Amino acid sequence: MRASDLIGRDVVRADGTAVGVVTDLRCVQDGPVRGAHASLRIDALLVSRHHVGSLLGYDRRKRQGPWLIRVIVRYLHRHMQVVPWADVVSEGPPVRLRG
Amino acid sequence: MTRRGRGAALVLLIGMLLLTLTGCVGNARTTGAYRGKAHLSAEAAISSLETALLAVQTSAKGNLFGSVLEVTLSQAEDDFGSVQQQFDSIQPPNTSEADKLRSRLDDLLTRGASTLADLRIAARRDQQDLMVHTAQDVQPLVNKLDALAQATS
Amino acid sequence: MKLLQVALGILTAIGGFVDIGDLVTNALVGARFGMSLAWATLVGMVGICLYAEMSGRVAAVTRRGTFDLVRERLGPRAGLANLIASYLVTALTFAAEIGGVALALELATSVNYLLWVPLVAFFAWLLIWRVNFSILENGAGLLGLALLAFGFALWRLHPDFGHLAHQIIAPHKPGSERLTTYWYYAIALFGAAMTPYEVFFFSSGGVEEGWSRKDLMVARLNVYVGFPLGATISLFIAACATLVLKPRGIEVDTLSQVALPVAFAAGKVALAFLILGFVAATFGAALETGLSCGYAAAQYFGWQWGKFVRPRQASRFHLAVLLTLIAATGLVLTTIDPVKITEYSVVFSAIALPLTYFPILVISNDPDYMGEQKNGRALNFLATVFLVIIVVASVAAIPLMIWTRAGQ
Amino acid sequence: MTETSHGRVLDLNMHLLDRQVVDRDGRFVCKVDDVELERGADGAMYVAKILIGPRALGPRFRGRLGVWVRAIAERLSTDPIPTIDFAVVEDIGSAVKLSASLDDLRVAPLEDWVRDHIVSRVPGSRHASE
Repeated sequence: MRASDLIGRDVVRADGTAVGVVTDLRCVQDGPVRGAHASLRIDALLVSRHHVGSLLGYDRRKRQGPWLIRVIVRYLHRHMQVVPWADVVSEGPPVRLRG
Repeated sequence: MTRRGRGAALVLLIGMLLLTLTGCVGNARTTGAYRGKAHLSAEAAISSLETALLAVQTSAKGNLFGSVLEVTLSQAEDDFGSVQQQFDSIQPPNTSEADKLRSRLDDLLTRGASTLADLRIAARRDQQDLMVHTAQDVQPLVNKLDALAQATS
Repeated sequence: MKLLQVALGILTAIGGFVDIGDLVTNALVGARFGMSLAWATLVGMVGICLYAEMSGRVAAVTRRGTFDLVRERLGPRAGLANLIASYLVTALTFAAEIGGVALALELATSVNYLLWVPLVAFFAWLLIWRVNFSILENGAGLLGLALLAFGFALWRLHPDFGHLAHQIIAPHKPGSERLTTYWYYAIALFGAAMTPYEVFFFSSGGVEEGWSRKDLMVARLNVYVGFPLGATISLFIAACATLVLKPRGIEVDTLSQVALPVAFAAGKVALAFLILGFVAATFGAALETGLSCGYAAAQYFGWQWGKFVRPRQASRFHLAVLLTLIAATGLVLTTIDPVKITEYSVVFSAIALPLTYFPILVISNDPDYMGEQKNGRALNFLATVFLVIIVVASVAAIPLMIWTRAGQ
Repeated sequence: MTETSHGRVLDLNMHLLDRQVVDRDGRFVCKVDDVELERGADGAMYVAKILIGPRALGPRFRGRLGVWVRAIAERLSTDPIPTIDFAVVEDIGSAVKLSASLDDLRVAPLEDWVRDHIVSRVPGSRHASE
């Protein structure tokens, strides 16, 4: 599976209600050693209503300036949430969450 | 914007660009519109004549290279020629005022074109005195074009 | 030695500031509107200083080129749209610069400019292929200082400087011009002063030369001292046109009309310097725009780029530059007037400006990348004000272009 | 990007995708056009390879453009998509730094083709600028 298959995929709860779309995959470098370093493990999904401006970083950093852009992008992503990978039941599409 | 919307916007943009680039002339349906076009033509003609005059004056002061003089004069002549051609290609409305305006401006443009040609010929032949002498015709022409431009504004 | 280097940098920045867009637009506007639009050049000057400083700092800290970062921050799709738009505008400017060099050579030789175009194009390619970058940049920049002939001519015209200054500070639109045309040309001047390629080029040069934080001080000095002085040449051009061309009712549509006031006021020697300055400034800008087209594509796709490696090692980059050169030369050879191309290119520059200004502003605030070097509050305030100006100018440009029939 | 007690944290889309890849000598290799994820023995997902080229990038454009790019690229080449195994990734900073050399990777067929068929035939292509 490619990272781009997962990014942009719809996310739904077990009862079928929509949560949003995957905007990013949060990784932790604590997997088995590959080459000289530990592998990157997918630890969580960042889920928001849409993508627009997500890559600018304002959705996950509270203090990045300038103020005007921050306010706009943070408003667009006010519903963003971090969903632990452990809560993912199936990668879908759509990505199904437990509970 | 949707994909289709963006494509349409692009087509529109290119179309508009082509339109502005080609700067279409077309018909003048009313005398008022015709006057407006005559006004613009007169002003453009003045610009070319004044450019030539400035170049000749500068050259007479010994301030201009022959190459720059030649290029300036021939560009002024080209520009003037295209103004004349554009004005001639406009279909005037069928009124006596328009006809009068047309013949008046047409006459001035014809004289201007021949003066500019004389200047260019003299400059290429390096006949400085003849050129300065010919340039004396420019100011009166400019004055008449200016009067026409004022009257049509 | 250090001082000499700094001085050289500043001089190059001054001489390199002006290109065909500044030459034509400032003279054209001066002849029609006097100094009543000089404020637009000044606003553009402040804008380019901010923009160049931010992108220079980003280049020094991240060591990444502009389009490398644009794709990263906007994603591949919006990044590609951005690349295509910026590339087209820069290629159009490239064509205008090649035409400008040819027109300047025509003035010097009275040989038709179309005959010069292939030669200019070949020579430009040869220099890009073979010659080291700092020689190109410094040579063109220093020779471009010959454009100070405009300043000398202005002085010889003995103008009432107080009156000129008053026109700048308290602008008053000439009664004969429409308000829409006035604003259209305000955007054109803004675009001429704030051309995006200057910034791609500046920051790509920084990446190639491996700027460190210490070099950053020198780069900053070049920007904050060199660019304003370069913009002063723009004001000189406009003032010469205001004093000599406007009273005579001359509308600028050829390069020779840009040169006439200088010859008229200051004579043959000044004219000779001026033509040298035309050739140097437009040729230098032709190299910069040509390279910038290659930089933009290579940085987006991650290809090896630059002048520090052998052409063999950056094949796709050199091919991209060559193809752009062929296309731009072809455009000029269609006999479309290069001055007309220039008039459009400056407005399209203003339209494309937000596409790269916005990502650079965001990245210069990115704590992961910039750490301690990120924008301060005062700078961010000013940069945000400019973001608004740039977006408004960009959005307004096309309706104004259509409405005024491109300033007719 | 932050360090936690159990390892470095980074957001894949923001910190890895579309980043410049450089080899151990600082030469530019490619962009991270996409990455391949692999399910480990423990059931977790791990980043395995960097995917390169239009067949990797095309689908990310989404929509019709993505389909076109992919279709054209697949017609032009039937070789497997060029990849770089994450084992040779040394560091992820403002660029993705590899421990391998560009010469050993052979991941840019177009660059090789352009070099061999066009650029090399022009005089002076082997020399550095003067």
